[in-house]
Amino acid sequence: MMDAPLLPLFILMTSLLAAPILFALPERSARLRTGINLSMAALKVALVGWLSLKVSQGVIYDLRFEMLPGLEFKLQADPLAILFIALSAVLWLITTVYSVGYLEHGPHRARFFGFFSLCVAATVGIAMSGNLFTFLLFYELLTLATYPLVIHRGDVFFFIDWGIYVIYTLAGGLVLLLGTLGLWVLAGTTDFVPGGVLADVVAETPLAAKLLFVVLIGALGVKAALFPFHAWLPIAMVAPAPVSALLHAVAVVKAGAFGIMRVVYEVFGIETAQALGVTVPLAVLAGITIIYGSLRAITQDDIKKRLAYSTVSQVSYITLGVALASPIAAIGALAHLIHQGLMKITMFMAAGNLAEGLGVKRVSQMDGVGRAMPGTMLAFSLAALGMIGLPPLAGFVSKWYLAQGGLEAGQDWVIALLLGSSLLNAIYFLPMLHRAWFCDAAAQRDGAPGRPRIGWMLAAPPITTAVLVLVAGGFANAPFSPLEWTRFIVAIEYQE
Amino acid sequence: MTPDLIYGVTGIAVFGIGLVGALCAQERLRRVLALKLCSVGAGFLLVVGAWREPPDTPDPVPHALVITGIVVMVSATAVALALIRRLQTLEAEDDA
Amino acid sequence: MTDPLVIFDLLLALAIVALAIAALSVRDLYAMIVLFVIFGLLSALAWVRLSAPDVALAEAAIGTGVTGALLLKTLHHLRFASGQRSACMTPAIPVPTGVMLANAAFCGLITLGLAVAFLGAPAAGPGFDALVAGAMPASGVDHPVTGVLLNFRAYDTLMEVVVLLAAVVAVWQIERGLSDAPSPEMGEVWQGFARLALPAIVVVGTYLLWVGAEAPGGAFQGGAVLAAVGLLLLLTRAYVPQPHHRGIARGAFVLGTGVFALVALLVAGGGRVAFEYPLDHAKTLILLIEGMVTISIAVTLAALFHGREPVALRKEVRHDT
Amino acid sequence: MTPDLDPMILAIFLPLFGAIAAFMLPRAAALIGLVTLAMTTGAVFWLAQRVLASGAVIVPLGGWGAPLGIDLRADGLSVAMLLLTSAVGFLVSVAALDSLKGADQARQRQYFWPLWLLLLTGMNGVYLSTDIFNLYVMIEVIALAAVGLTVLSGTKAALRAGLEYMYASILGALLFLMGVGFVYMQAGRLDFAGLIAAEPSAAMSAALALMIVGLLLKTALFPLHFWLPAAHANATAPASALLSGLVVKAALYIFLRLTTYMPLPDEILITLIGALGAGAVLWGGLQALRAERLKLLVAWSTVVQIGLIFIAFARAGQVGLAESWKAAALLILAHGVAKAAMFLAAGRIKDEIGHDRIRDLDRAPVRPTLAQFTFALAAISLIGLPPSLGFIGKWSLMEGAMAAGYWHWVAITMIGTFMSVAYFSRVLSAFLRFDRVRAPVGEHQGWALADAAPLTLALTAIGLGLMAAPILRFIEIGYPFGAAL
Repeated sequence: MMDAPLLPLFILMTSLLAAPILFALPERSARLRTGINLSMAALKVALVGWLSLKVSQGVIYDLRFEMLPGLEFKLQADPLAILFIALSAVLWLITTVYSVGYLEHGPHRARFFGFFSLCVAATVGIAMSGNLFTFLLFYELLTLATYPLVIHRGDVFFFIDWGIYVIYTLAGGLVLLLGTLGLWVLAGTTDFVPGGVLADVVAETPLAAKLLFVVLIGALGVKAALFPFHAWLPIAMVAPAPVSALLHAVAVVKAGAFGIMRVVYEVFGIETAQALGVTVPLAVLAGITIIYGSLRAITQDDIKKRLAYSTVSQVSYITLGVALASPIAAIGALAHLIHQGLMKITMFMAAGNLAEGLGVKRVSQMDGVGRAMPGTMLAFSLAALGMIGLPPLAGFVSKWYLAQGGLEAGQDWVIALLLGSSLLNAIYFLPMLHRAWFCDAAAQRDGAPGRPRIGWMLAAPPITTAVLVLVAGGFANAPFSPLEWTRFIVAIEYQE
Repeated sequence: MTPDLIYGVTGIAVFGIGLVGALCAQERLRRVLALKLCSVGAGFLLVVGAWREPPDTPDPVPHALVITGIVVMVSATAVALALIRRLQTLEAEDDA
Repeated sequence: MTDPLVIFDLLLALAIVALAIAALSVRDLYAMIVLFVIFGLLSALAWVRLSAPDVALAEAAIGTGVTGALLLKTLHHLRFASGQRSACMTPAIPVPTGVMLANAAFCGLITLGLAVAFLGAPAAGPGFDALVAGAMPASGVDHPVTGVLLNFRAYDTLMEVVVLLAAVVAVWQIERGLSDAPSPEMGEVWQGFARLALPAIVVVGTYLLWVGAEAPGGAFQGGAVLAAVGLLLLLTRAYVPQPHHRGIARGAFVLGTGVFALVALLVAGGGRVAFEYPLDHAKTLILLIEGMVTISIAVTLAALFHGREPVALRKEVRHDT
Repeated sequence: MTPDLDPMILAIFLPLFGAIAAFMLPRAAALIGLVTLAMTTGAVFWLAQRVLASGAVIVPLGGWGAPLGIDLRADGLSVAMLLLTSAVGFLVSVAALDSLKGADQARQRQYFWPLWLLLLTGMNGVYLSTDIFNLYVMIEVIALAAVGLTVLSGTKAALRAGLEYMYASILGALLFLMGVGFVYMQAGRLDFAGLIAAEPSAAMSAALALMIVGLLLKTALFPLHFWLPAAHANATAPASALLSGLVVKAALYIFLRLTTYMPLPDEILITLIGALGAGAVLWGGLQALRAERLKLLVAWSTVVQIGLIFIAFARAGQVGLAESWKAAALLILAHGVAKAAMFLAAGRIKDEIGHDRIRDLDRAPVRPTLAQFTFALAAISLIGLPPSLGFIGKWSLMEGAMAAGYWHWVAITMIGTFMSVAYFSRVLSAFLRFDRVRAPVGEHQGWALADAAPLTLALTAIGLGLMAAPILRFIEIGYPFGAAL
């Protein structure tokens, strides 16, 4: 069993099979549920570790299952997949710990953890999809599984805006179905192949290919919160904190960004896409989203909404890096996939702790929270500084590569964009830090003086991820760091 | 003018009349009757199809089919009428 | 046009069409049924003219006789249930005249199309004549229609008996022993019915006796005649169905289907498939099937006329929803 | 004398004998019904194995052979339909045990089984028949038994709906019979081979038109769907599951067969049928959005799905007709399984909560979670989300339409899908949300063994999507008809 060819399937199954078990567990067996949750998450991390070791040694995993004549369900474990799985496995483990603490005594926990597992299974499936068809299957599963999670604490009142969320995400799914069909009809395959599969089609019918690009990117752009398809993301803020954390860091928006990567690199192929002339418009769109998200973030008073708009902005760094069509920018994009995940999950968990421990939900209530919850706020601050791009934190590394890539691609405006964005980041994050650490707040919080009581299961996860933010930035050049792995991937995608 | 021609057209006419009744009739009973007319029309068509110029004997297969059709139709009619009777009972109870 | 029979045909055809129209447009439902019965008998006559006496008999006995009786019973029930108020039940929302006209025009177009198609079809098309003639010696019977019904297409006939069974099960299911019109006396409606239907029944019975001498006879016609006897028994209250007769009645309903299907299954073997009677026993087997089917048909038709399952009333009320 | 048993004969005769036995012995009816269903399913699997091994098989009943006699023929498509019918039927029967267990349902119990077994006889007969007059008799068997099942509950609404259904059924069958008459006049024979051999003529066109209109009426294609929603919504849950999941498929199957043997002569006609399907998708979707009751919503979704199946049939016009039936067949199978699951689940929800008003579903003090979960799974298949069989069916539909450049069918399908998301999420979000103020929430209340059958069906509807490739290969066995003769 040292060389199990079914390893990707096992990794998928750790969360996919956990889901029905969790659904079926009675509400009161909390211990058993926690046990299953944590052991499955830990098992997944271990399996992913093993898998990445094997892949780095050159073992190729390729599982196929015929769904329709010629059309396969295909799982593969290429380095790009590993990058994303590793991120989701590690963060799932951490978020699971956090959720157990967060939802203690809450209602419907069986349902919550069941869908939680499904959600992660879908993310892992998306990562390992070997073709767009398989990607589509997991993409829809992800949509379905997040739906109950987001409204988990939903009362009837939350359903007012609900239609928008449903329409956006499901329409995205449908359009992706259309795009996948189009690809299948045009190219006769939906496989992800480095260098792309559409070179012939682009040569023959460039218009059809352009249309396909628009459809696919539009569909994925909904999940990646690309402007103007971002409106659902702030609405999803009704979700419980661990869900928001997972949604923003790993599952949903990342699935969109990851899909854009696959489409640009392995469906069209970067050279074909460049020849088609679609990369620059995509880069510009990403740039607009970056600025727009940041501008909107400044005016939000609700902490989670501010973080949500920040996500809109930050995730588009990834798209930008992909669209710049330069290997160095690609390194930045891939690294940011990881780094943004680590930073954003820290911030959301910290925000959750503020709400749970102190009842603080708005920026204007944040005065002095640093003293009340120093650990949490320290983590939050580290992540915020990282977002702004302060060296040697993780965010700096990705922004650095992005800027260099922009220069290499001859798109000098990217430098200005990144600087402007960093400035905006500072404008909306620094006041929060200022309030937290330097303002005195006794008067503001009514009735809840003294130290807040939150368990270690809530306190530890953000600190852990904050440490990871430090490590990822500080030891960026160490072997097996995200950045090193990223270089490995880019070498494949650019077929060097 | 041979009998098959005359009765063939008759059958189609009866079928058409039945069709009008089935779509337009208002009373439940009349609709059942209209459907029965349709079935007679279809029977005419098959019997006409079986007819051969004497002294040839007609084709027995359509005859068997029509007999089957008649029995099937009476079964269906019986069920429809039972439904009508039951409904009327319930509706009358409501009125009372 | 010199053939006087053509004139007869034309007049008969006109009468049939006129009666069909009249039956559908006459206001009074009782008159509608009477017109229908005349229509049915004339159609049967037309089929005799088309050399289809078996069909004519079946239509007269079952298609017209039993159907007419069923319709009359239902009409009686409707009049009783709605307290003689009005037998004319117009639905709550009457269909607009425009819609009705459009429907009628639509049907007219369809009919016209069908007529064109009919006139274009071969006058004496290819048929099963030769096939049947060739296969008759191996069928075990002499009468071709019986051969088709009980041998060549016996499967159809079995399923036809199944339809009858399904009908009686459905009717017993639908009509529950709650309230019902008191079994009609031989009132005006029924006297009318008897006047119209009895001659037909007598004719049918005589013909069947006669035809039975040279061919195995028609199970369906025979069954209908027997059913007519049952009908009269029920009408005159000479026989009132009792709850404890249900078992016997069920047995009679399924007898024909059961025996038919069993025979069909049991003959398979030794290279034969289902329904393939061994030639030596074909006649016996067919007679057996016909006999059983006749009993089933008679009882089933009588039960369809009677309607509801005979159950003890009080118990029924409690158990119904 | 030990008779030779043939699985085809058994598939028809077992339910027939079962019906007789269940009618004769009302007290043992349920047991007889279940045993019959199990045995019939076994026979069908036996038949499937035989077809898989040696291709299409024929039994000339009476030894005469078509056209004089009647042949039974089983090929991939008919066996697939038989499998659908008996397997779904078995699970619905299991569910019916629980659903009809009430003390006040003695009568329903007594009559459900014989009627259902007669219905099964008729449907199995349809799938094995090769003779159009025999098909007429079979659809009448189906019609009478189905009407009996529709009015099983005995309520006034059910009776009214049942009567409308009856009228539509008889009229449909009579139109079909008239078509049979024309076929006889022109071709002189009634078997499928005769249909293939017949020269095109006015009579054959009339026959085809009559038969198709009759079948469309029976399968409830818009605008001939008027009888369906009330009939399916007012029947008791297992009856609804059978009617919606299985019964309408019989007429659809005949339609697919006929159009294979007598291809529609004109592109315009194909487009017209597709357009009717589009009408069904849109109108049915609108009505489902407006429906106030769960079962009515589910019934309207049947109208939509039937429309979709006809779009699948018409998806690529004349050129694609030889392939289109496969997409339609996939959708038929998918809908059969998923809709049976959904109706059973809706029935369970209604039983547990006590009503099925959609707007009050979230106020219920009980949460029949498993039934709701089942409903959601079935909805996934009906919406056409992966990896369900419904998804695969929609995929084949749109793939064919795209490849042929028929973008309007793609667009209609997308709109239909979007609408189905909308009307199902009306129900699903009511399941998820809870009114904390008004109702205590017992999350795991309302689990029952009765959920096992619908859940199995729903999981099957999802899981079959993974088996689409073998299913497609299977239904192609023995196609086209002429090749096997």
